[in-house]
Amino acid sequence: MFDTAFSSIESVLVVSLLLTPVISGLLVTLLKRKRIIETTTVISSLLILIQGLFLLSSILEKKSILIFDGIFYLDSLSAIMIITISLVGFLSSLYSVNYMGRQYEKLIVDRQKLVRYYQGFNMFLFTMLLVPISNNLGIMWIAIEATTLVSVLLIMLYTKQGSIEASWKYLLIATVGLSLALFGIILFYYANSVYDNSFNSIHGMDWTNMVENAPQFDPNLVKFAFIFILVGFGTKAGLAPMHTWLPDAHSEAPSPISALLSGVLLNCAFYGLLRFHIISSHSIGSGFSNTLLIILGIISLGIAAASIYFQKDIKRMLAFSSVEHMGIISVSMGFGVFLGIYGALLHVINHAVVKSLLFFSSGSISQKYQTKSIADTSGIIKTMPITGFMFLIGGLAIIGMPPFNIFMSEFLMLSSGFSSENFLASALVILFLVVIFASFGKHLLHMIFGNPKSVMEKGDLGKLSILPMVILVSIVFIMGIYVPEPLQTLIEDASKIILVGGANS
Amino acid sequence: MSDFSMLEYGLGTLQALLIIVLSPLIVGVMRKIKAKSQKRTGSGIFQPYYDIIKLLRKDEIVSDQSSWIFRYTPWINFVSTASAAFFIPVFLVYSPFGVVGDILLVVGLFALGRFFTMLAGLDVASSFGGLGSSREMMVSALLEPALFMTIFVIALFYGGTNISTIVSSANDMSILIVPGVLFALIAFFIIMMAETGKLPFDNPSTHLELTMIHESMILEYSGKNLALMEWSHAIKQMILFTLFVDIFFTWNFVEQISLVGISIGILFFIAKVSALASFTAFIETRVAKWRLFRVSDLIAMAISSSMIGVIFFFL
Amino acid sequence: MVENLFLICAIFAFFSLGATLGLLTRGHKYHSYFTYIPSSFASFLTITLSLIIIFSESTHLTFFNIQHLFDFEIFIDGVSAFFLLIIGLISFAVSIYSLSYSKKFDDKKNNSALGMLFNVFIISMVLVVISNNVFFFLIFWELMSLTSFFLVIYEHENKNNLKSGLTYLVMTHLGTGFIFASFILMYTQTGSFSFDSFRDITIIPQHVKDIAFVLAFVGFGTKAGMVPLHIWLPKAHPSAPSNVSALMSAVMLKIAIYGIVRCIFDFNAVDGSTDYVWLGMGMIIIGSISALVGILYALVENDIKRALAFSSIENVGIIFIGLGLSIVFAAFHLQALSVLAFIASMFHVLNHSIFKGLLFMTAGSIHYSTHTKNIEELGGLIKKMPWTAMMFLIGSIAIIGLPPLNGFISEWLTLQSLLAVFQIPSNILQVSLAFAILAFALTIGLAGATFVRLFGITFLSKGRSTKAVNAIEVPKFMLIGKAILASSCILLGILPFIGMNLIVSAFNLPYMSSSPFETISITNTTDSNFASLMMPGVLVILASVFVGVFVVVRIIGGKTKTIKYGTWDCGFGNLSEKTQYTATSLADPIRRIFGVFYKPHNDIDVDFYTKENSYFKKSIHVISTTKNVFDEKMYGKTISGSLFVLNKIRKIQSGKVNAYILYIMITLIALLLFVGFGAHE
Amino acid sequence: MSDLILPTQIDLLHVSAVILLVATFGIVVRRGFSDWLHAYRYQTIILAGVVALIAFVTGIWELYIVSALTLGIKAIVIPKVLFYVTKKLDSPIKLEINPYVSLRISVIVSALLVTMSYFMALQLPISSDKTIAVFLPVSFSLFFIGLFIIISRRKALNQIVGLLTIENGLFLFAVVVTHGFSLVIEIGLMADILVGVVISSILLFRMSRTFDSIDIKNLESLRDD
Repeated sequence: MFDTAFSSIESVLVVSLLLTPVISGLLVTLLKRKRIIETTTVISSLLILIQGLFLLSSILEKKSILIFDGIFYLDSLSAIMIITISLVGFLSSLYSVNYMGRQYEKLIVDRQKLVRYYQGFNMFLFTMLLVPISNNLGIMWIAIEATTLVSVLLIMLYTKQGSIEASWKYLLIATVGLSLALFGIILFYYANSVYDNSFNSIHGMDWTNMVENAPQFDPNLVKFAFIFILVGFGTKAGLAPMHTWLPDAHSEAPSPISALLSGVLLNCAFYGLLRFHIISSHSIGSGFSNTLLIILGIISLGIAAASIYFQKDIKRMLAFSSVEHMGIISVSMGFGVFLGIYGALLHVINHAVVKSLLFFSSGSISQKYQTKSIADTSGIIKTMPITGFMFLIGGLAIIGMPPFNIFMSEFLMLSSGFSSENFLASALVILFLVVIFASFGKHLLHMIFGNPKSVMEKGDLGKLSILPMVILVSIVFIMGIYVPEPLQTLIEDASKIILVGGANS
Repeated sequence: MSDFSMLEYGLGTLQALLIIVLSPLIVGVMRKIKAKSQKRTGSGIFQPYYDIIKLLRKDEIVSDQSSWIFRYTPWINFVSTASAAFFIPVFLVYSPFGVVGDILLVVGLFALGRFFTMLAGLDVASSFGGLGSSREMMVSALLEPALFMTIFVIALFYGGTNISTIVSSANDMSILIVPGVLFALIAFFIIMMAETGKLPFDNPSTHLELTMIHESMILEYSGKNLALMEWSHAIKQMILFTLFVDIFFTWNFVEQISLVGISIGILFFIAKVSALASFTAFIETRVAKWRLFRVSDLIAMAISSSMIGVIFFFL
Repeated sequence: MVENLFLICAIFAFFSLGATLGLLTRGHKYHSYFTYIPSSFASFLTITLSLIIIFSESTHLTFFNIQHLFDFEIFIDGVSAFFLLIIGLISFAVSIYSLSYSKKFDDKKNNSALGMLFNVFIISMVLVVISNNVFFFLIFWELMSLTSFFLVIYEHENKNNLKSGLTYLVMTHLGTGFIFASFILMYTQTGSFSFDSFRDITIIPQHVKDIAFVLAFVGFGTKAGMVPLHIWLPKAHPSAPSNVSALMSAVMLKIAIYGIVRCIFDFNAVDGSTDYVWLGMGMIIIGSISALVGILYALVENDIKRALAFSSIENVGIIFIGLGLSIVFAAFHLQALSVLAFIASMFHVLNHSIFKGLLFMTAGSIHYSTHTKNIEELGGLIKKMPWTAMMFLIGSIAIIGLPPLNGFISEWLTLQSLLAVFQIPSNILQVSLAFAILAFALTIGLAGATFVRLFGITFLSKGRSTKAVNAIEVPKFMLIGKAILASSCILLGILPFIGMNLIVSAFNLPYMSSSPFETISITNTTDSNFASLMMPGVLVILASVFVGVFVVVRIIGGKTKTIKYGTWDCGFGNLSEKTQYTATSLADPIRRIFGVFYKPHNDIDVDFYTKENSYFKKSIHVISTTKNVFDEKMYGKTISGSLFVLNKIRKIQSGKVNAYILYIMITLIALLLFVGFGAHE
Repeated sequence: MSDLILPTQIDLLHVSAVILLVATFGIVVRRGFSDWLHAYRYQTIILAGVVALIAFVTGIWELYIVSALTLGIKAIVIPKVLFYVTKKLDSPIKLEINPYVSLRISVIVSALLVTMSYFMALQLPISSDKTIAVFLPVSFSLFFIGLFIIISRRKALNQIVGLLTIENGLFLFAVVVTHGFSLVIEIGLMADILVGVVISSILLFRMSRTFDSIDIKNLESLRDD
């Protein structure tokens, strides 16, 4: 079997992609020196990024790759995920060197915890990479559940009361949600196996297989199942009102991990949702799932708008803005026209970039000010000019100010909203966006400008903390007015994959 | 504007000069009539001329707080007001300078003069001047709508804001019977009283800070400047009277230019204006100064009557 | 075409040069020269470009297209060129002004940011005017807002500036939302993001267009400061450094007007059909209200820059009146009148940008040398800074529309087109427009009062504080900058046809006049002369009268001498600066009459020598306050209400994990029921 | 395949279904920590039996392994871990004192949930052979009662048990409806559950150390107001 398996270069790439974090995790466990484990992690994540880019190129040429007789399946959609994961993963590993280094110096974490951190980091990357690659939906589910467990471990790194509480809630809610999702998966599986009476065959749960058989599924069953899927994966993807774990977990985790959680993990869960969205679109037309997506998305936007205005904690505010943006993605997906889906996928990337930028900068800021409270943080631009500037850019980008990248995807979303004649939804979205704009802007201005409360020495926190932000900011600027050609084609292919189902609605 | 002969320009200038020169006379006439109706002898009707000449000859005292605004205001005021006289037909149905500007320009020139007068009132650091300017600000601001509404009515009825057009078409049709114009007339009369600082708006004859508006602005003036101020005030009044009679009592304009016709026209003009003046003076002796904040009621009356005029036109 | 492209590139090159140098040479001795000389060059080039395009016989259009995800098209026709001219002219003057003005911040802050943003701000405005694609239009539009926002909060140590900055940002974003909605609505019909497709009248159904126009009007109106969406304007403009507030008030508002002209006149709104009467009337009504409200608040304002900002609202209102009239006339096939009204409003656009720029720069100079914007503390500046006073006087005479300056011309034209409404064949419209005349006239009157107050209190009589007493005249560059605009005020006033020809050929309207010395004449239905105006003639008359009276006075009066003496004090002695009229008391009568807008309130507390005897007062303190009805009633209520709701919503994050799981279950069941019912249908 | 089922087996199915429900109700009605674990263990053992039965019926050999795994991990290892935890907990009282919903009412609610799940089973368009007909509603009720336990109880341990009940419900559902997943996935699931339990017991330790109780009323500090 293996000689056939490794015949293609992609299979090698995939395997190495999956093995790299595992190996580095093992290395970290074995040799416990601070410097070394840091470098190992950074290098491994860099390798992951590079392999991801290679995979991307090969996917660009041959639209979809099916290897290990259908355990792993990659198409443009998963390529987008992989690229996002590996990019943010690399940058946050780079950032963690500085961030965790400081925590280490401040004796907030000891050596052993540092080791655990980097182990967790690598495992986290591994599990997340497994999600978009796996073709078998059961494995995908397991991977997503695994991400929960690993990230809980990472949140549990500190023994503060807050982190205990956050991780407990996160564990409980996410697991419950995912069990709902599993329920849905089983139903889909049943529907599939009923169709070609292939009970208990490993391929019965393959996405490719399901998509093929989708048109023959029993519509009511599909509806029933999709609701479970939506609620389940929606919980993990932070769609309101199942988002409740999100602000706690994101605010209590170490900043690099918050970046990963917000920027990538949510997208992974949403990816799972998308796969089933496609199946159900194939089977009963996209109208049904689109409506649900729009409803949940708008609820998320509304709740995020409400919560951001009164927010007192920087990272909680950012977390709620993640809820908002997941809402935007799902609404934009739900509009179900090419432009909207394109916008949604673009938004996945943009949001990942901007949100990790924000989490990095806020991490440095809260380290500098030694508080996460918005009220006590002011005059950043004076105390730490570069970080402050980055934070400003990130903030302006996240509230959808041109010429930054988020604006483009939101522009696409709203255009699609109008052109698909969901006027009410679009109007609501605009309303909530303006509210969020006002509230977030208020906090942003207060934090960045004005004079700092207490006198503190001027200066940023080291080059390694600045470097990732600089990279991200440059991406933000570039993507603001121009999406690179390969990315365009990639996103277009992915949108086509999703849109196919929409044809018979 | 080349379609007028040199003679006509001469006549136009003559009309303007008539207004400028005769204006103190009208003041004198009014004073005389007031005095008579108050059972006083009063001074002769040429007294204003003597006053002006006397003042022109006097040295002047200027406040050390004041700036060039204060010093040049009389000139600006006089020039703007006197230039307005050039657009007013007196005995001809038109003014050859009518092409240059219309009634709006006349209003604008008045406003220019008033603007500087108010500034001059503020320029000397006394509280009197400020008081005057403040009240003048209010009155003029409120007067503006009334004025424009009236102009609107007139423009509606006589097809233009160009004074020559207005007067000539007014001359063509004996229009007095139309109610709309009647209302315009009432409005215009009120405006005239307000603009020229007559009772019940303003009482120039008492230098009592409770009553005065215009006088308190020019309180600091003396000599030449005072003369110019007084004179330009007289000219403004004359122009308004002339406009009034031009528009509403349009008989005996000179049809074809001849010496006799012109002299008759001039006589008629003087007769008309002095009649109007005496009527005004008569009214003035019959009313008392109103409270400042009731002045707005009068102006509102003017506005509403001109609005009614508008509506009458469209009905 | 090509040389135009070259010019455009040169403009960008110079502006960006200014921006970069501004950043690089921070703290350098000649920093301001490095920053603002390039921008003045660029502005000059902008003027040239616009003039070339306006007066090129061959074609009015310049068109380039750079491919991207969306097309980035540069499209300069007469309309863009006209507004380019405004941008160029004002920013030229302001750049020169800034050479000295920016030194104000030298010791306090690094003004590298100021210089950079200043340049970027101007570029963004230029780009807005010349971009021909929804996406890029919006990007540059928001870039303009963003840079101006940063300039507003430039002195961010002051909390109020931050507040007003936020208000500005939010309001302008709201406006952008409307604009966006309008454009996207058009896009859904045409399926293309390029403005060219929008120009195609045939494919867009009427009702969609109506909605789109209304949305666009609201959106751009927000930026232009139309009541009641104006509240940001009097907050933001004063907070910015004065050179920037000059740009914002004089140019940025005009960019909003540009947007309206683009959408409503270029995208085929104004055709012969009577469908657009309501649109025109709406504009006129809103315009009148804005004019009135703006000037009413300007009248009682003590902060000189705020007062100027309010008067900007007023002037925008006047411009709207003109545009609306033009639409209405066009709807009734009164071509000539429509053109007249349009010219009037465009001329007012030009004029307002000139004198408002001038006035803001003067206000900046006052702030520069006295460090205060509160006119209650000023006074007597005419002796300290004579040239600035002269400029301010010219500016005020122009803005309140007195002859012989440019303001008079545009207001005259507007008024003429208002007076011509009797040609509209509809009584209701005529009567309602009569009310518009009423509002307009009242506005003019109040404007006069406002500027008497501003000039009188600021420059005349005694200085009311040491700040005013120790003031000195500002450096020469600031004077030059102002002089440029002041002289153009006078020029446009005396030879209005310079401006009018510009407009006529920019918007290629009919009725081009040959020489600038011609008479503006409007004929009525029986084409006798309805009204006519010839400013050179007026000037001649004024001059001759002056000469005449001078001679007469000399002949009669002979030589007299003038004696300087103290102001008459009723023999009371030592008049102090306290005894003279204050700004508040000057405006008091009007404040009382229009009390409904201000809710004026006086707190008087008297204390007596002895409690029992209330005749001998020791001291009387009067605190006189006016409120802004729109801020407190409209916005205050709305915001507090919505916050209440939000606060209720966010409570679902209760911290109880059981509740959270319950939400999940409820959502699940709700959706199941939703679908269950859906299935059973 | 229905012809394969002998009457005795049907009775067996019914009996086991009933015992499953009883065990689940046991979790609902009891207060003590250890009682829950006992109940859970019985529940799981029955589950394993059911799986074995279905394996016998359908003759899918993988299901035997699955049932063995269930028995091994879910019925032996996990309860052991949790018993250990409860023993080690510092908190003196190892009882659910005052749940959000009193036990009496919880019983009623769970009964309602059971009926609801029967209706749901009828609603679902799943071709019903005997096994399914019997166990589908049972699995639903396990699922929902588990949810209900999590919602209504204050003790973290109880919530874990609720979670495990949900897992069991899912597991039963999967086995009944689709005769289990493929072996790989089953193992993965088991591993996930095991790790989850381990992590949550670590959390339990930390809780009891920090708040000296595992009552989740201590976990309400992170909220928005």
